[in-house]
Amino acid sequence: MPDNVPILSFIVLIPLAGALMLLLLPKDRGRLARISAIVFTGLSLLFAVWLYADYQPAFGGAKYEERAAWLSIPLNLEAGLRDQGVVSYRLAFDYHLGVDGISLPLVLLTGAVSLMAALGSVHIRKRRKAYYALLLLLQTGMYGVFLARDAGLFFIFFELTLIPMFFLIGIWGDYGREKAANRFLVYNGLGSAVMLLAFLLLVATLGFRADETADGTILTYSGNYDVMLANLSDPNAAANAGGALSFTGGLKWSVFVLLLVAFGIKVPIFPLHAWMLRVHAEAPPPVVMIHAGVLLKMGVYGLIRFAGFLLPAQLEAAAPAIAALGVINVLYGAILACVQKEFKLVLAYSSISHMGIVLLGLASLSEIGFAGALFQSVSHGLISALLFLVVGSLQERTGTTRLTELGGLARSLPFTSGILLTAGLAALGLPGLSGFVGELLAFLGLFATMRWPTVLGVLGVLLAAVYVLRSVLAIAYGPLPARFAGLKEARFTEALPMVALTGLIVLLGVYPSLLTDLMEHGFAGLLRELQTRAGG
Amino acid sequence: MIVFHTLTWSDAWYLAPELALVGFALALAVLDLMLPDRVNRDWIGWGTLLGLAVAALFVSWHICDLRRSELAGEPAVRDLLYGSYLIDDFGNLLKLAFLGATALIVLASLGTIRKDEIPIKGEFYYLVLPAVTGAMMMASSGDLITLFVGLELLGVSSYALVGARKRSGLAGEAAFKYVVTGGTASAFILYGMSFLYGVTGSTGLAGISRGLEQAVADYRALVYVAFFLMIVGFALKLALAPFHAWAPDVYEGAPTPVTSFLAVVAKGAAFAMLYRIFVRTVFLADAEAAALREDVSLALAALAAAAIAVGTAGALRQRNAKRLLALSGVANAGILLVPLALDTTILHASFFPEFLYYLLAYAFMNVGAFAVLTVVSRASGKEELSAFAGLYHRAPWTAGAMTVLLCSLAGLPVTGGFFGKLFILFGTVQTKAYWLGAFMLAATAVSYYVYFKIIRQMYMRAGAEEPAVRVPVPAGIVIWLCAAATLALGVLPRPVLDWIDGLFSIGADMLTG
Amino acid sequence: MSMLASYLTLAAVLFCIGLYGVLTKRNAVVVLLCIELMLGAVNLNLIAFAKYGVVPSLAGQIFSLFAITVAAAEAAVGIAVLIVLYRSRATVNVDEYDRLGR
Amino acid sequence: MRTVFSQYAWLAPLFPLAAFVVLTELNRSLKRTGAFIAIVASLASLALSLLIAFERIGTGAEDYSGGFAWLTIGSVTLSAGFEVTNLTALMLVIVSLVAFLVNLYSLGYMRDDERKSVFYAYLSLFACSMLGLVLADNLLLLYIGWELVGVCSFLLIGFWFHKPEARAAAKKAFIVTRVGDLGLLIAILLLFRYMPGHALDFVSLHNVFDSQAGVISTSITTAIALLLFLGAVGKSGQFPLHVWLPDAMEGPTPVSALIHAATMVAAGVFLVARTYDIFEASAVALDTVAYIGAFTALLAATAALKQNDIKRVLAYSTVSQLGYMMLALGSGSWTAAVFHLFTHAFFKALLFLGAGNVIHALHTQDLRQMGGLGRRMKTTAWTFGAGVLALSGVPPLAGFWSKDAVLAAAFERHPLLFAAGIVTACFTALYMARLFILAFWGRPRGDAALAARAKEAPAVMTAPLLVLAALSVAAGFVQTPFGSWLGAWLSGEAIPEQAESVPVMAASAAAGLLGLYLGWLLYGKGAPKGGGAGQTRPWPWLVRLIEREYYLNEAYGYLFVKPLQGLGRALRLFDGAVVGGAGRLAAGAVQALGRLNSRLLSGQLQTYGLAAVIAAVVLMLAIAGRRF
Repeated sequence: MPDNVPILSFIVLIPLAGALMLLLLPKDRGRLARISAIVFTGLSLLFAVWLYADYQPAFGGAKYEERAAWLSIPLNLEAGLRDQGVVSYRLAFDYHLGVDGISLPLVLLTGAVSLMAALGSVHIRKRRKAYYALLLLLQTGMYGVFLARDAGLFFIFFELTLIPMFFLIGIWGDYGREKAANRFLVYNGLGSAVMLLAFLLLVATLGFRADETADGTILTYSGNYDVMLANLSDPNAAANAGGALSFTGGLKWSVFVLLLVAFGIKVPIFPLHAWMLRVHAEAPPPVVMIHAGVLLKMGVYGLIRFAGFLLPAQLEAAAPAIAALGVINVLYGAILACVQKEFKLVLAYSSISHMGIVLLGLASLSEIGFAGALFQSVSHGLISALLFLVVGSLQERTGTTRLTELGGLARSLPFTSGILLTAGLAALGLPGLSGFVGELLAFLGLFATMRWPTVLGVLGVLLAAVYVLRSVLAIAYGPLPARFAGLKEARFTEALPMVALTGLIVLLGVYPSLLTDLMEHGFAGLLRELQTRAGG
Repeated sequence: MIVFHTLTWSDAWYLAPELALVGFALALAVLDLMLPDRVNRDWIGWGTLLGLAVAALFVSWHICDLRRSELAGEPAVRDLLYGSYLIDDFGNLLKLAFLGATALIVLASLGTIRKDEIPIKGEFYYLVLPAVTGAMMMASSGDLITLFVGLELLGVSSYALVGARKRSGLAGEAAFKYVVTGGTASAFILYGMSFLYGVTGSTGLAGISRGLEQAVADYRALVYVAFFLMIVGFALKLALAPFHAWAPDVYEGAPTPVTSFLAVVAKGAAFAMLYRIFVRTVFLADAEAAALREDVSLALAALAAAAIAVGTAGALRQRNAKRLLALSGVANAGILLVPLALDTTILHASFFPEFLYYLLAYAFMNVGAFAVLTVVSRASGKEELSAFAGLYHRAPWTAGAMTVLLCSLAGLPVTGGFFGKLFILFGTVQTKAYWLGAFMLAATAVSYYVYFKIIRQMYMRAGAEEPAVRVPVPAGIVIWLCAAATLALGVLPRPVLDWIDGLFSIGADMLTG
Repeated sequence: MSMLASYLTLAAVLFCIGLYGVLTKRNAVVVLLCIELMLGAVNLNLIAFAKYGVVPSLAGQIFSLFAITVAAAEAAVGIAVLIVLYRSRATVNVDEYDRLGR
Repeated sequence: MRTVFSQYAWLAPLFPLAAFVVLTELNRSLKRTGAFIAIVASLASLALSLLIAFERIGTGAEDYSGGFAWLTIGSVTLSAGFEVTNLTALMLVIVSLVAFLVNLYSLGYMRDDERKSVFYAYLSLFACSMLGLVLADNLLLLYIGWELVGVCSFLLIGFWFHKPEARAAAKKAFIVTRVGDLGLLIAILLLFRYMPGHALDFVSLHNVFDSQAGVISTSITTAIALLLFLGAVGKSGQFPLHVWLPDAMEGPTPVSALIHAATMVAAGVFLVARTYDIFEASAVALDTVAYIGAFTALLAATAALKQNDIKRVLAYSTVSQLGYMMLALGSGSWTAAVFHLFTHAFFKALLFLGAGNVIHALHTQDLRQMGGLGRRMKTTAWTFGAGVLALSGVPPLAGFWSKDAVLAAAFERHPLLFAAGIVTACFTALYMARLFILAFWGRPRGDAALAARAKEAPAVMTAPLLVLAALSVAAGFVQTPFGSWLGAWLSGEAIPEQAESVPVMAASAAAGLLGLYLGWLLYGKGAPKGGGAGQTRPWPWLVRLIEREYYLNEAYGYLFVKPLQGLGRALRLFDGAVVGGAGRLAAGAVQALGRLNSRLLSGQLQTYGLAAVIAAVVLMLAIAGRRF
């Protein structure tokens, strides 16, 4: 790749450009809007794949870093500071994009799921222009979250996903859409607020930097992630900070808890999950594909990126608690998924259960566990996207997703049912499909330190079989109600993403190194911190 | 000791903005009387705009003038009449903000207010001028007397403006409520001022500042009484909870442009006065008065928190768009108060940029939002939230602009509202006022719900069948100007803040004179 | 100093009476009058401080002159507003001015 | 001798995999040729397996293994590879042979099914997974194959998905075996944790547990062994997880023959045999295996006595025979277990396929509707008879020799185990006699017209029977007490002649013959002419207990399903009331503040003033309280 291509910016901004372009289209050109949205989505994905092909784990992502000073806000430099030789005193947020072994898999996931969701939006009939514009805007937010290397930028992208989602749920959802949209907004808004507080605390402590220059001292509060990391490992940072807030234990714990809550809402961690049930149930299926497929992973990513890397001591100390939360998530979600009557709710609780395994991986504090958490995130993203793709097809044809009203669809919709069955098997962790690898790695990682939580987590895998089979078989197997006899099999535009996602799930299940090799060195910094702590 | 400073011609030059406004007000009043009835009184409006522009020009001139002196190493402040009137960057920046906001409001009301509703259209326009003059005096005074006169000038003019919809009983009721509340607030402030004068023997802020320490030592109780009374008075003026109850009623009854004026300019001016008095007297006090400063800060912080909480929670239940915006104004007043309630340390002295930046953002988003409300309620004949139903279908561009404005009110990036809040929040973190920051953030989350109620109406409710909303050109310009400015403030706050930072410094602009 | 104290006390009492009146009187005119009473109390305060204060000065008297003028203006506007209101409501009963906020 | 073919062993699972891929991709367009693709693929696997086996029989060939790194994370590498030993070579032959025969047989059995190509796709996938499981060089890969065969079993049980019973049976099979799979998974986690270098391959396992005793503590070893065994219990239908296997008969009969008789269910036995070093390191584990095996054998044999569904009888028989294998394993003779696995694969597949012919002819599985088929379906009857005799342990058929090996091992271990084995042998002969008599002797009892039309199955369905019958008769001679060639070949150690086992042999033969005789007495000679319906039966409660399969399904319903549902409902309430309630409470608090505010905003100016004054007083008191 030519070195000077700002590939990360391309990935982030192409969808935004697409969204703006869509706004200029006339209202009635829905088909054109759809096609251009797919083209823009595909273009972004293309760049992401290019990045994947070019990325070399051994060298990390330094080569792709893009950085531009964006906000550099003067803080009032009063006499007291001037006397100390300070010439500049600022609060800085940069436009800083970067990629590493942790974000790249999620970027790829975003691209894949977004494209499939765009393709799978064929059922969306009303206000297509707006729909696809919002879908593109959402993508910019998601890519941005995974690529931002500045706390402020991260937050902005994080929030940028909020508004499109609100509209996508609220306009194109089911009957309870407005309520769902509201709940989504308020919970996530609260999460963002908490995150912002945590970030500002980080900026005010870890982000503080004093640079001596020829003219005098330059004091900067920076949201830059690299600065924070550098300060973290620099024992003199506290001394340099002068009168700034020192990052003491209590403050660190506060920040950690705040981050846990903020991202825990997104993940979601029990008991912060109430909002996502309604979103799963009410949002249009392609939007849920993105929601369950990518948005939940933003929480995981945030936890790793900020709570993990910046607060390793707290992560270490809180590992048992995180493991406990993980176990609760796994079992609570699984048991509740076993008694739901609405397929979408089964999937919602199943998401909770699966995200619990991610937490278990994080709690392992080992490379294999972290890799498992990340792998599970990607895998769950693909699987839930596939499941909701199928849900979208079924809903369009049968008008219902209630388990009691469905049945025997394998007869009238053999292809779709086959895909559903495959996705279900992937969700219950069948080896050879991607779900297994993530679970296995997480368990392998966690078992070394915490035996019983792992065993309980494994129990969740059993329950996964129960709820998946219960619901999938209720839909696909059994006698076919007469009114579903004449259903039409999936169109090409629906079948294509189904096959593609299935292919990805199988590919990752059979040859997980495609993804795990990327993660190599991704966690190196965090592991080093954890090890020095263990050593000292 | 007593030296009488009289007004000289050169002093008059410094008063040029205010004088210009007064001049225009008088001229327009006379013109309004002489013009025959059939002449469209919109001309008076354009005249008002011209007056505002001229005043703004003078203010800009002053800013450049001060900048020149500063670069030349001279004091960057002019004081008139023994320090009772100050031309400094604090005042000038705020004056520009007031003038700009007023101009936008007047522009938006051109073409939207109807003669059958406001029979005194001419007065309606030119009464704005003395009101702004009052606001400018409040921003620029260094003496309790001038501050009070400015306050009352603004107050009396706006009482009349509130009642401009003469034939509506609601407008009269609103005006009456405003008169009573405003009068009571003035009485409280004045009563507090009298004690401040009594214990220090001076009505000049500089004199008070000099005498305060001794006064605290000798008459602690009286000083406390003075500040307590003033805080109560300002809380009433600023509609800080639980002194806010009048605001929704008055905002609802007033014509929408006036509501917008009250929410932005009148509130901003009250803040200017609060800053003038408090920063100059207690803010940087130490030794004996340090405890006083702490208490005042705490009282202000508590009021801010209460305002944020009550404003946000109250707005949740409002169905009337104007009342909703009024309560949102209560919450925003709380936020604007936060910087003043924070400690000033060596690393945190940015209270004024924090305040001003948010005030600017608040001005744009509020003026814009009220302009949209004017347009929408004109089309549907109601001011309920449901007036916005299906706006996306009826006026997509206006709906888009309103979305930007509401996102800014809710504090979503990348808008001026977001950035302003972020800046203030960073201040709370820097000064370890975590609880206040947390409070702001929690309220922000709730406020998403509040503002998205309107967004929901615009995008998710039927309205496709209703006729398109006609947006008068001036109002359209204002709406889009506000939306664009809101976005610009969010995306690129740096130029504005660099500019403020280049001009303003606490030492020069708030503590001299 | 006892002189000052008694003036201050008187002013405080007047102020409180005014406030009480604003809060309780049902007649709108009386309410407006009570505001004037509060302002009057302040003037008394100012004059007392100007004469018997810690640092007696002319400023207080000047202040009170301004305050009186301003109060007059305010009262004028207040009454004007009340008249407009009375025309549309035909009542001066403050209790009945509650159509806003419903 | 150089291992020429062993290095290509990895191709064995790939042939059927290729067939699976082709069949799923081209499913619509391959109505007829699909089956042939699958058959050719299985034939290729069979050929390769035979070549490998013959190559290894020749001389004491080296074990061959090869593989690649599947997944590398930091310092940990999970590899995927294959290993050819004599045991795996034998299993390869068994699996690919039975798979081929069943593929062939299905050509006739499934001829009219419209989803034939799907059926063949599933069969191919199964063959692939099973061969992969067998060839795996480490536990993780074995686990992958293990799960995949489970899924194929699930898919094939539910092949006729429109039948609610098939749906329920498929679900049950998957979930119940998954319970065992969890044991296996946790065992793998334990091994990963405790094995030096996180090694999971069988060579390292052998080295660690066989020669480096003490590297892993006894308690951990026991835990690992028991958990591995839990996996085997689930897969091989051992008590208490055997309940899925009888229900699994909802699947097409060839599937039952292949998966639920010959191959997949034996995977548990294979697993224990493959990791036998771990079991040998723990006496507790061995005992558990032995007693569970013996108990299962006995329990299932009794349950088989009163089943009226021909396939259910055979299913319980399978469970019982798998119990035998476990018994052998637990008694310390894994070669005996594998030997029994070997012979059982043939005669049980034979019996199922024979039953398939019967079902194909009569369209019923109910024994009470059968009878007198011997005359109309001669080949089936004769081959089936051979299978019955082999299973009953009549010398010198294959079943006799292998069962004798098992009983001999049990005899050495503990008399109780031996006794259970002997009784089971007797019951086995008894229920097989009942089955054979009810199906083939006497007069037709069911739909006369249908019975009259019943005719022998086509050649494609009888040919596999003949092959299997031949093997059932002759396969036992590879290991007799007088020349244990198989045992020596498998274990690589010379096994001395076991002359002292003559009494055991006698007892075993006697038990088998006694069972057959009893069967003839009860159902052949002594059967009431009316069909046995009106007869008063001794011990009605016992009969009912056996008929209802010891009420285990009901017990599990009350023990696991109901509590889970109850817990789920309770949690649903909790989720709504507490978790949702907390959110509502917070929202309610904010709303309450808003409501308070609305109450305040009554329009009464003086109320506003009062509120302000109260607030002012509070503020004043607060300040005063702070400072004065």
